[in-house]
Order: sequence, then structure tokens, then C-alpha cells
Amino acid sequence: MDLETLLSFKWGIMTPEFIILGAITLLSLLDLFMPKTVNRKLLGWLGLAGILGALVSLVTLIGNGPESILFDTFRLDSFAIAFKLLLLIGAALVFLIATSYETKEGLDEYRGEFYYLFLAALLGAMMMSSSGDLITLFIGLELLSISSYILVGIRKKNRQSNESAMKYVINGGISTSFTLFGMSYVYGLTGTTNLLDMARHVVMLTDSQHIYLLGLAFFMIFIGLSFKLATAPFHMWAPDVYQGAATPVTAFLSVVSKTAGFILIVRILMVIFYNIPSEGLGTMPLLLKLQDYLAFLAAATMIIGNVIALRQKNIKRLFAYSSIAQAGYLLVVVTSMSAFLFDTLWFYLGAYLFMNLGAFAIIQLVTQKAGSEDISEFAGLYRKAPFLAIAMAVFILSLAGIPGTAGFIGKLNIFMGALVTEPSHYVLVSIMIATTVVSYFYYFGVMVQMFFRPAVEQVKFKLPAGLGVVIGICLFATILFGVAPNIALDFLQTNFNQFSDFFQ
Amino acid sequence: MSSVPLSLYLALALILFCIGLYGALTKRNIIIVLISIELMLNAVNINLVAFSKFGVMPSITGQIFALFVMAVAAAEVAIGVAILIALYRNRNTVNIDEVNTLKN
Amino acid sequence: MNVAYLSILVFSPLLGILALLLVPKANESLIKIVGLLATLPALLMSLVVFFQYRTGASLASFTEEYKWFQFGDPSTLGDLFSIKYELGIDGFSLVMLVLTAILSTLAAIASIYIKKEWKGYFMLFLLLEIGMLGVFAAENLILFFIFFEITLIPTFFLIGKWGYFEKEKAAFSFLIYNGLGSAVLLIVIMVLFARTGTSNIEGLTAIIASDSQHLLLSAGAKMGLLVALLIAFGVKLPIFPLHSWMVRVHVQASPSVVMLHAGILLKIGAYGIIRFGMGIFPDQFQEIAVVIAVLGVVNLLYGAFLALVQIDFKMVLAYSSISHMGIVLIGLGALNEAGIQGAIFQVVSHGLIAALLFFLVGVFYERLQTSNIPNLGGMAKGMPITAGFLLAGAMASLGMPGMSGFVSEFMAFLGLFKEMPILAAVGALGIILTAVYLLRAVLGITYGKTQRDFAGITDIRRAEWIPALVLMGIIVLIGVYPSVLTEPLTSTLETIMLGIGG
Amino acid sequence: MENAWIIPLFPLLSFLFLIFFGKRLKDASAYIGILLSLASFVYSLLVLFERFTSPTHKAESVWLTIGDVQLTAGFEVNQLNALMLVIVSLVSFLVHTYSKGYMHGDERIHVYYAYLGLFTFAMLGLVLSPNLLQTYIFWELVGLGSFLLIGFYFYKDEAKRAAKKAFIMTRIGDVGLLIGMILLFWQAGSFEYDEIFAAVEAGAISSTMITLTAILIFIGAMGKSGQFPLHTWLPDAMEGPTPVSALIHAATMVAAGVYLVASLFPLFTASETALMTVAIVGAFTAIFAASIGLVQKDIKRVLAFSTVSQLGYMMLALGSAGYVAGVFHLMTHAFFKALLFLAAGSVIHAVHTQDIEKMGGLWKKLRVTGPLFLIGTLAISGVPLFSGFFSKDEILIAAWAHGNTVLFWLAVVAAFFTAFYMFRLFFMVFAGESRTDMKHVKESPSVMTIPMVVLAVLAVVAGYVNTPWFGTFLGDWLTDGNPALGHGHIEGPAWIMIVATIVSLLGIFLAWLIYSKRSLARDWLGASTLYNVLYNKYYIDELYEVTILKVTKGISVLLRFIETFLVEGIVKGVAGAVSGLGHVGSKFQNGQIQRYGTVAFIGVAILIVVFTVTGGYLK
Repeated sequence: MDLETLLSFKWGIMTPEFIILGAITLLSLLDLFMPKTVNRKLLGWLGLAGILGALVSLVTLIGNGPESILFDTFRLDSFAIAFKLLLLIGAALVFLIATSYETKEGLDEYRGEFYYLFLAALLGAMMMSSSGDLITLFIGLELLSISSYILVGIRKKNRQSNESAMKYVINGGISTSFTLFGMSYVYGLTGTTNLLDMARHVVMLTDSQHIYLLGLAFFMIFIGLSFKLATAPFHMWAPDVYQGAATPVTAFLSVVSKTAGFILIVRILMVIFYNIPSEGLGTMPLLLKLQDYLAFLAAATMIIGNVIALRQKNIKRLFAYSSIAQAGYLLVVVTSMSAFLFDTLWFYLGAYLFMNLGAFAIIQLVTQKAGSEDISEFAGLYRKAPFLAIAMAVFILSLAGIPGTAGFIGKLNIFMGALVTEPSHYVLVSIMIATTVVSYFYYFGVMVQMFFRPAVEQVKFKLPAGLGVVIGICLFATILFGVAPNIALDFLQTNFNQFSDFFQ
Repeated sequence: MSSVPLSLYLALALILFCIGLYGALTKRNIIIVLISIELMLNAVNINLVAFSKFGVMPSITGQIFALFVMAVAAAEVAIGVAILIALYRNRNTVNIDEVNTLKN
Repeated sequence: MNVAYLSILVFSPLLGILALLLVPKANESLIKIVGLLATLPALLMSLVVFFQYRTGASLASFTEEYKWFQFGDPSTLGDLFSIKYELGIDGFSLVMLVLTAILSTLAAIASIYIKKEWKGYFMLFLLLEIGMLGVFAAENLILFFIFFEITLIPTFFLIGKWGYFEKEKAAFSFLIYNGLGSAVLLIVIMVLFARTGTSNIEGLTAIIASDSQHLLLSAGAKMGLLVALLIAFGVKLPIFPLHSWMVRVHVQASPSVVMLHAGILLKIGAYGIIRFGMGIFPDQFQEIAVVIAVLGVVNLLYGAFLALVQIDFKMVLAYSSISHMGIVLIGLGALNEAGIQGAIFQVVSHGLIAALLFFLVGVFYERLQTSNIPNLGGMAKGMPITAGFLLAGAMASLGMPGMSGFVSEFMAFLGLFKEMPILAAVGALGIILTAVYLLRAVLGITYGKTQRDFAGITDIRRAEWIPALVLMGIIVLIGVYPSVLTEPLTSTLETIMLGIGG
Repeated sequence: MENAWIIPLFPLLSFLFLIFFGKRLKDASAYIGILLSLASFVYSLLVLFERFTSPTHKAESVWLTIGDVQLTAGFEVNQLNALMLVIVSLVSFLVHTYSKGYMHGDERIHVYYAYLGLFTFAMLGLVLSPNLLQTYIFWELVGLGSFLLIGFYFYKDEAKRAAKKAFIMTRIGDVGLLIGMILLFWQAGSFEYDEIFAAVEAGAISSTMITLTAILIFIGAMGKSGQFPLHTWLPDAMEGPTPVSALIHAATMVAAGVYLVASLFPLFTASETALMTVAIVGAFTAIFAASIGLVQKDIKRVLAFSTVSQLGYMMLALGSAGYVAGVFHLMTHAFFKALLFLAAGSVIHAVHTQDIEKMGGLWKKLRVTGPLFLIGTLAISGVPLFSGFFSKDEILIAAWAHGNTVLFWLAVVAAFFTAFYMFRLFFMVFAGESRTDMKHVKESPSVMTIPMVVLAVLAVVAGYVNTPWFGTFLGDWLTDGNPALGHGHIEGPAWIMIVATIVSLLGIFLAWLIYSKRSLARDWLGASTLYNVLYNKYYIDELYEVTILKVTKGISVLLRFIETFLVEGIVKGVAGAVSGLGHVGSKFQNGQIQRYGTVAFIGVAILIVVFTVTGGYLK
């Protein structure tokens, strides 16, 4: 490969990634050379600027046809743009939360790393959403994962932090192995790692042995990826890690990392496995045949997440289980594979981003103030800080899927997708809705604390600017997309051309 | 050069993978656990390399993939050991079953 | 008529919520006045429509339709899978709107008994009113569901925060049961929507009616959906055995909330069964009419028997509500004009009567701090007017002619006797039992030797007169001159009868 | 006659006015009540006279539309209605007047008059109703008025119980009526009396249906008219003020059952079974209640059982196809029983007790009440020349003529009982020496005595409108133009009249022997079982107590059990299961990372199974 070829690539489509990369480099250098006395929060704002820059450049890329560079390993199609939007917005909000993060031990010495590791993880996630090749996909995934491991363990002197990082690494390692093992079989049967090439190959598969092997590959890949999504059976790390990690990291894991996981899974499933015939040439895709299997996973995830959440006393653990359950809902989308798959996934992930990050912002504020993560710390929040309590209530209502919030429209989308297909997924929808009702118990349990219980002590909250902005944005978005979802949906319809370029 | 059939490579990889998994799930010492994970990743490498030579459609990509996997595995273990050191400083143990303060 | 008349009507309490934001927390009287005033626009507007309709105006001009959002690509799907903001009313929903508006205003008056955090209370109260008004004005299933759920949240808080001793338990009970109910409802709505591509009620009705070959939905699926609807609304109504939450709420919530709860929220269940169950699945409804009638009789007798052994008057009223909702089912099960009309009458009538009785409970609970029948005996001595109203309310409830309860009960049974005489005869036992338990309770409270010192306890006074008199007045008006209700309902009934081919 | 609908509105006005403003008027409210009831009486009289010369008038308008069916409300003035109007409004007016004296000084007198107004309104409305539905409506309202007045002394537990009992017992009957009338509606297509009769006549209704509906409607009549076995409320209803007993529980409301059967007479005559049922229930009630009346000690209870017994007579008459006889007795009974009650009220007013064992020798003290009471007693006993004699005679003839021989003899025995216990009552109260301190006993004021005088006159003369000797004017008029009601006069053998006379004289003589002359011991029955059974009214109340009440309570308790353990239990069970599942699930989360891995591994194993099954790999 010579310079000419290198220059002939349309690097422009990678601008957002370059901006992030640049920010990472800049931040790490600055952190290295800046005197210790300078407040590292400055780096946070710089990083945020980087993310916003990437966001702007991404927006300018909207409407570009599907393009790929670097021998089809990096592609920018509507799917990538749409989901990168979510990743960037999520990351920006997490950054805002992170700038207001304080610990007892103090974070000053690692605050710099804190920021650029976030950016590195974000870069991984973005690479995943744009990758057109198993290798880049894997690299993106690992960039995200490894950065996350460090982020979880970043409070070096905190026992919980260490422990959760350790658990995360081990579980992550195992799951990575599973994914890779599955990928190796797919590669073996197609001889290529390029996703679209693979799709072209597998369509022609006739050997039932090979199809069988691909089934096994699917199984292993999915298991491995369920780690990233925190869905059953690889969900158990989530509560411990969420609890032990710093709150912004938890927020990051529950939103950005999860979004990346779904991006990855949709890429692999839809491109490769949707094209594998189940019996031979021209028969029903393997993926459709495995719908029931996916449904089982989704159901198990929803049930486990919602039911175990009932017993939680620690707010972060509670939200860990809650986000396991939410991942279950998202799996329903994947399972149903309707014509609305991308819209629904995108909308729900977007809604989830706002409601969950908003909730985590408040959780950080409250737990930081109280020095404890027990749910009872929320007691009397309505008296102490009515705005916070109402905002939290809105986020919780949205998570619970109550009308007027984005979460409801998202759920509506999910039901729609699951029921519009033939055959309809009645059972799955029923389970989803039943577990949603179960979730009322713990969601409203938090509400009860905030509104019904008296506060132990009357302390006024000082709302840091960063958190205030996050809560404000999330609140606004949660209600806006609940009341006027057409804004988001029309945006999706007009700019992304029905994701029709996904397979091109 | 008599060629070993692909299936044997695959079987070897599978066995290796299972051993790794077993080790990761049963060993107390975190170092051993990390090594077990390494074993699982190496099983993948065997698969990839075998496929790239004897697969349905042999290509060089598999070997490149294997290189990436090695690199990533190294990074992962490095991080794992780093975290382990931090943990050891705080707890004075490398036994995984003693790391259980976070639970329901 | 104005383009957005209905929207303004439905969302008019929002004005009150906004105004309340500006009122200082501690200014009790101002908050109460603003809260009360905020319910008036909806009342006036609904009454205006009602009288216009009575004088022959058409309701079609009130229909509103705006594009809201759409699933999928509009360029290829056209109008399919688009959800519109559609409001509209017919005679039945108009009657329910008026009822809601009236009861809301009266319940706002009854909120004088609220002791704390008036601001939050009234904001939730008004939000609840929006939800209730919206439920009856919605022409679109999804919009209906949204309003339906909006009633859920404020009610949860109103019960859980301003109720009595076991309020939180009651609130959760309410939430979980109704959550399940609305979950089931949502499934039904989404199935219908996903299968037909529209969620407009009229459109759906037409599509399902034209689908006699069961191409869109198999016959079994339709039946399943209807049963699911029955369960969903059965929780609200409530139908035995889905009722235990409702008893708890009746007992634990504050009287003003129960006025709305028993008066309107339960009626949403009946409204839904009539509107959707009967409206969308008339054929299937006919098949299970017997089951519904049986359920009605079971409800009627079960509630009555249980009301017979309660000590707490609120419990009596709670079970009485269950019993009276049985009459709604009986009327619906009859599936003829008389029955359905009776059911609708019962919906309205019981709304008024339950509101009146619970208001009176509020009146004496405020003064005597108990609602235990044995502790209240002889109240007529100390509070003769309250006792008189109580007795009158009980008479209305047990179906004394000249009051609304009779007309509905009569028509429901008239209907059922035509179709299933034996079952109806069993149900008629309920009429006797109703008299027994109501007299036992009400006479136990008002008559007999006085059980306590009534010195210094005032009778009903000032603002308290308004709800009592207004409710009693409407109850008697409907009882004496039922055409005031039948006329608005005529067209709705005709549509329903057309659907079931009767 | 076109404006007959105004008649019930006077008392309604009285009710509304007094309930809203009565509190300020106090005693003056009595005048409003009296004046307005006088107005309706006068108007009724006018209507009656007009009715003599003009045909039946009926006017209706739509009340309620159900689909294509229009239910109407209106009024009708036929012979029976016109007669009843006068009886009701007259007695009501007299009772209003009487109450002025009786209730004097009661602080709730305005409420009393308001209730009286309500009742009178309802009763007049009932009488004017041209269709079953309207009848039912007023029927219930009448019951309401009765209930309110029985419970007028609400602070007394007995009054509370009596009111409740009256309401519930009559409601049991009412449900029968309701069912009957609804069934009839679906058969005949209308609630209108004339359309129902037309349908019956045209044979549009099967005979089983006619029998069924007739009997169901009769159950309603049984409830209101205190026929066995729904009679127990009537004696208890004596807890109300005595004038109320005179108005409601003697003259008007309790006769409504008889009136109802009379109104629907063509329906009943279409079914022999139904007629027979009416006759048997009537005759049985007559003798049954009379036998209880023999031993009661409360002056009002004796009268109450006598009322039940007399109502049985009327039913017997109707059941024996003696339409005229029944209505005739209804009229005469209204007068003499009202008289008796008012006189009893006067006695109670004077001595402040209702226990006849504590009375005696009042003849000398109550110079007006005594003779009036005697007139009433003579009339009810069927002593010749008094009104009761003629009407009772008609009934006996009707029973005989219809072939109900057994019932006829029962009625004769009942007549004997009646004469006996009525004179027992008379002698115990008025004859002999006073058994307690009676110094302060004073005759009632004239506002009370004058109404009694009016009634006494009527009790004597009312019989002459329909006698075998001076013409059967009433009978002819009632049945005029309506052959379905039978003949104005039924011929019967002459010995019946003689037997009746002898029987009643015998009864009087026996009573005289025992209670005045004391030739026989007063406690001639002693404490025998028979006495106890009679005194305790055949233990019917107790029987109901242990059967119906217990069963109802039992069901309630059973259902409460179901409610707490089944309905709630299932809910608790589900909730418990869910949270138990959560508990188990969270147990796995023990902090051991390798446990997590193991769980995941086991999960994978399960998934492989699921995978192979759902993926179709398991062939």
C-alpha cells in the first residue's frame, strides 16, 4: 500500500473518529505535561469539546451514501451515522456527569486518564458501529472493553473499585473468548472477515454440516456478545461492576457500552446470519429459524432483571438490574426482526440514553452527598430538592414506560415491531409487559422514598452546573420525545433513507 | 509433508478452549484464571490459523486476525495483571474467592 | 364551533397546574381556590356542549384530527401505522365528560378536608382530571391508552400520600393491578394496531367488521382479544375476582379522591367494555354474553354478601361498588337495548351515588374520625342533615324509584330477563341483598341510640352543601326524568345495536 | 278529571316545602300538611263525582325510551282508581288532622308531616297509575314513606329494627313483583294495564306464563299486604307513631297489595292456579293472623294482626273471583280500621302505655274515644248493620260461590276469632276497673276526636253502598263496562249471612264471658304450649332468624373466607412467588466471580438445549 492509495481514500468519512482520536492524543499529552497543580477538570471540558466537534462533523456527514474505505473495513452507512449519533450524545452527557464527579479518596491524580479513557472507549464503540470487517469489529470491541476495565478500576485505592474491575476483566475475557471462537468458525467457513463478503458467501451455502457449524458459531458469538449487553446468561457481572465503579463509569457502561453492544449484534446478526439459509439455497434464513431461541434469551433477561431488582437496596445495583431488564426489552426488538427493527432500536436506545443518564446524574448527586448508595438516601428528596425529585420521577416513569415520556413511545415501538410480524410474538410481548408491571414495584419504590418518606435531615442540594445541564437536557428530551416523538421519527425517516444501504 | 486434517486442529482448539474455560471457572488464583483465559484465546488462534491454511476457502486473513487476537489478548492480560496488583495492594490476596464484597 | 374546543376542554386543568406553580406553598386557601377554579372551565365547556347537543347541535364538528407520529416510512406506508391525535365525542362520551367535569369540581370542593401539601395535591388532582377527560374524548385507541395511563400516576400519589393508615399498601395494590390491566389493554391495542394499521376507533371498528373472513385476525384471536379486553377493563371495573385492590383503595384513600375514583375511574372500565369490547368485537361479544351476564350476577351477589358483614362503612361502600358494577355487566350481558342502556345508566348513576356517599363519609369522618358503623350509631341525632343525605344516598343506591339507581337497575334487569330469565331471577336476589346491606349499614350509622357525644359537632355546612345538593339533585333528576340521559345516548346505542345486529 | 294528576302533587308540595323550610315553621307545618291534604281530598271527591257520569280517562306521555320501546307515564281515572283516591285522600286528611293533636310538641313535627306528605303523594300516585311500571315506582315510594314513618323515632332501637324489617320484607315481595312485571312486559310488550289485558284475552301469553307472572306479582302484593309468610314486618311496624299505623298500616298502603291484585284482576282470572293461590294464601293468612291476635297484649299489635287477618280476607275474596267483595271490604276496612287505630292512638295518648293488661276501666274516662272504639269493634266483628258485616258477608258468599268450601269454613272460623279478640281487646281496655293508676287520664282534644267521629260515621254507613237489601250500587258501578271483573253482586245462599252473624255474636259473647263477666279465667289458655306458640306468633320470626338470616350470614362469612384466602391469597401467592424468585435469583449473586461464570456456563448448557430444540437441530 503506497501513499497514493492512502491518499485516495475518502478520509472525510472518518472525521468524527479522527477528532476523537485527536482529542485523546491531546488530552494524554496535556495530562502528561501539565503541572500537577492545574485542575484536570479543564481536560474534561476539552474532551467534551472534542465530542461535540465530532458530533458536528458527524451531522455534516448525514445524507452521504454508503461509503467505505480501507478495503471495506470501515464503512459509513446510515446505520453507522444514526447510531454514532447516539453514542456521541451519550458520551457527551457522560462527560458532563464525569466533570462533576467527586470521590472521598479524591480523583485528582487520575482525572486526566479518566477523561481520555472515556474517549478511547467511545472511539472503540464508534469503530464498532462503522466497521465492515470482523477484525475491525473485534478491535473496536476490545478498545471499548479494555478502556472500560480500566475505567471501572480507576479508583485504585478503593476496594470496591478494584474488585469490580477484576470481575469485569475476568468475565470480559471469558466472553471475548466465546465471541472470538464463534467468529473463527464463521471465518473458517467463508474464508473472509469482510462482513458483506461473508454474506455473499453464506447465501450460497448448501452443505448442512457447514450450516450446522454456523449455527454453533452463532450460538457462541451471541453468548459472548451478551456479556457486552449484560443480558442473560452473561449478566451477572453487571450489578457488581455497576456498584463498584464510579457513577459516571456506571452510566457509561449502562448506556454507551450497551448501545455499542447492540450495534455490534445487529451488524453481525443481520449481515451474516440473516443471509445464511437454514436448509439450503433459498430457504428461510437461519436467523428467523432461531427467533425462538432469541426470544427465550430476551424473556429470560427481562424476567431475571426485573425480578431480582425487586430485592435490591443499593440504588446502583437496582439500576444495574433495571438496565439488564431494559437490555431484555431491546433484545425483543432484535428478536422480532420486523421492518421497523432499526427505527425501533434507534428510538429506544435514544430514549434509554436520556432517561438512564438523567437518572444516573441524579443518583450521582444524591449518593455523593449522602456518602451511601442505599435507596433510603432518596427519602424526602421531594422536600429537599423538588426539581430533582420531579426530574427523577420523570426518568423513572419513562423507564417504567408510562405515557408522556419517551420510554413509552419506545415500548410502543417495540410492541409494534413484535406484533406486526407474522407470526406475531404474543408470548414474548406478554412476558415483556408482565415484567414491566413487575418493574413498577421497584421503580415506584424509589418514588415512594422520594415523595412519601420524610427526610432524615434537611440539607439543601447544590446542583453542579454539569449535572444541571445533563438533568435538564435529559428531562427535556425524555418529555419531548414522549410528547412529540415525530421529531425523532421524522428525523430518522427523512435522513436515513430507511437504512436501505445497510446491505450495500 | 503429510497434512494433518482440519478436524483435528479444530478438535484440539475445542479441547484447549474447554480446558481454558474450566480453569477460568475453577481456579482460585487470579493469575491462573488469567492464564486460562489466555488459553481460550489461543484456542481461537489455532482455529483461525488452521482455517486460514486448511479452511473451506483458505486465505491469509485468518492469520492476520490471529495476530490481532494475540495483541489484544496481551493487552487484556496486562490490564488484568495491573488491576490485580491494585487489588493486591488493597487486600493482600490474589485468591479470587476472597474478592466477594460486592454482592446482593 | 372552535377548532380545538375539545382539546381546550380536556387540557383546561393544565392552566390550574401552571397557576399553582406560582402560588406559594403555604397559602392554603389560595391553593384551594385556584384548584377549584381550575376545574370550572372544563365543567362549563362540557355543559355548554351538552346543552347544545340537547338542542340538536351535531357533535361531529367537535372532532379534531392532527398528525402525530408514524411508524415506518410515510412515503410507502401512507396513512398506515400512523398514530393521530384524534379527539371526538358522541352522546355516550359526552355524558361521561359532563359527569367527569361535575364530579371533578365537586371533588375539588370536597378537598377542603386535605390536611397537608395542598399544592402537590391539587396539581396531581388536576392532572388526574386531564387524564379522565382525555379518556372520554379520545377517538384513538393509543391516545385513549395514554390518557388511561395518565390517570394511573396521579391516582397512585393521591392515594399513597393523602390517604389513611395503610395508604401505601393501597397505592401499590392499585398500581400493580391497574398496571397489569393496562398492560393487557396495551397488548390488545397494539395487536389491533399492528394488524390493521390504524388505531382510530371508528376505523378499527369498520375494518374488523368487514373482516368477516378472519383474514386479518383469526376468529380465535378476536375472541382472545376480547377476553383480554375484558380482563383489562375488568380490573378497573372491577370484575370478581380482580377487585381486591379496589376495596383497599376505597378504604384507604381520602374521600375526595375516592369520589373521583369510584365516580369516574371505575367507570372507565365500563366505558371501555362498551366502547371497545362491544364496539369492536360485536360478534364475539355476543358469544360470551352469557359469561358476562354470569359474571355480572356473581359480582352483584358476591359484593352484596360481603358488604353484609363489614364493620367499616367504607368497606360496605367498596363492596357495594363491586355489587353495583355487577349490574353494569348484567346489562351488557343482556345485549339488547334495554340492557345496554341500563348498563350505561348504571355507569352514570353509580358514579353520582358513589360520589355522594363518599363525600358524606368525608363529611362525618372529618368530624368524628371514624367510619366504623358501631361507633357511629345514632348520628341522626347529632347531625340530622348529614344523616338525611346518607339515608337518601342509600335509597338511591338501593334503587329507590325516583332516583337514578332505579332506572338503571330496572333497565338492566329488564334487558336480562328477556334473554336469560333464570339468571336474571338469581340476580334479582341481589336487589333484596342490596337493600339489606345498605339499610344495615346506614341505619346502623344514623338510627338507634347515640353512641357518642355529639356536643360541639356541627352538621353539614357552608361549602359542604354544594356537593351534597348538586349530586342529590342530579340523582333525582335522572330518576324522575331519565330522558335527560336517554336522548344523548340514542345515537350511540343505535350504533352499538347495529354492530351486534340487534 | 283531566287534571286528576294534580291530586298527588298537593302532598308532594307539602313534602318538599316542609323538608326544606319546615324547620323554621315548627308546629305551623302541621297546617300546611293538613291544608294540602284537604285540597287533594276535595279534588279527589270532585273526580269521583265526575267519574260517576263520565267514562274512564287516561292520559300518558313518554317517560323513557328504550330502543323502539317507549315507556310511558301518566294517569288513569277508572272506577277503582277514583274510589281509592277518595279513600286514600280522606283517610290521609283525617290522619293529618288527628296528628296535629297526637304529635303536638314533638320537635320533629315538620319532618313527620313531610313524611306524611311523601307517603300520601306516593299512595295517590300509586292509585292513579295506568301501568305496571308506574305502579311499581309508586309502590316502592309508598314503601319508602312507610319505612321513614316507622322509623320516625329513629333513636329507638326497636324503631330502627322495625323500619329495616318492614323495608326488607316488603322488598322481598317487590322483587317478585318486579320479576313478574318484567316477564309480563316481554310477553305482552307493554306495561300498560289495558294492553296486558288485551294480550291475555287474545291468548298471546301462554297459560304457564300467566300463572307464573300472576303469582310473582301476587308475591309483591303479599309483601305489601302482609300476607303469610311475609307478614312479620307489619306487627313490628307498630313502632311508628299511631296515626301512621292508622294511615299506612291499616287503611292505605297495606291495602295496596289488594289493590294491585284487583287492578290486575283479569290477569288473575285468566289462571285458575293463580286465583287459587291468592285464595289459599288469603284464607290461611286470615285465620293464621286471627289466631295470633287472640293472645297479644299490645293494643296496637292486636290491631296489627287483625289488619293482617282482614287483608287475608280481601285476598280470599279476590282469589274467589269476588272482585267487588274484595274492593268493598278494602273500603270498609279502611274506615273502621283507621278508626280503631286512631282510637287506640287516643287511648295511648291518654294512658301512655300500649299494654292492655295495664289498662281497663277507660270507658268512664274516655267518653268519646270509648264509644268510637266500640263502633269500630262492632264493625270489624261483622255485627249486622255495621259496614263490616256487609263486606264480610260478600266475601263469604264469594268464597262459597267459587266452590272454596274449605276456605269458606276457615274464613268463618277467622270471623269468629276476629269477633273474639276484638272484643277481648275492647273489654280489657274499657271495661272493668283500671288496673293501674289512671288519675291523669284525659280525653284527647277535639282535633283528634273529630277525625275519629268522621271515620265512625263512615264505619257505620259505608256498608250501605253495597248491600243485598238496599242495592249493590258499588258493585254495579265498579264492574260497569268491564265484564272481566265479574258481576256486581254474587248470589249466595241466605244461610251464610246467618252463620256469619251467629259466629260473630258467639265470639263477642265468649269474649264478654271471659273478659267482662269473668265467668272463665282470663288466662284460660294458661301458659300452655298453644298459648306460647300463639303469643310468639308461631315463632315465625325466630324461624327466619335461624334459617334465612343464618344462611345469609353463613354465605357472607364463607365468601369473606374466600375473599381473604382465595382472592387475596392468590394475589399474595403470585406476589410472593415473584419476590421469592427474586430472592433465589439474588442468592446466586454472592460476589464470587467464578460462581457467575458457573451460572453463565450452566446457562449456556441450558441454552444449548433451547438452541437445539428451537433451532430445529433436534430432529
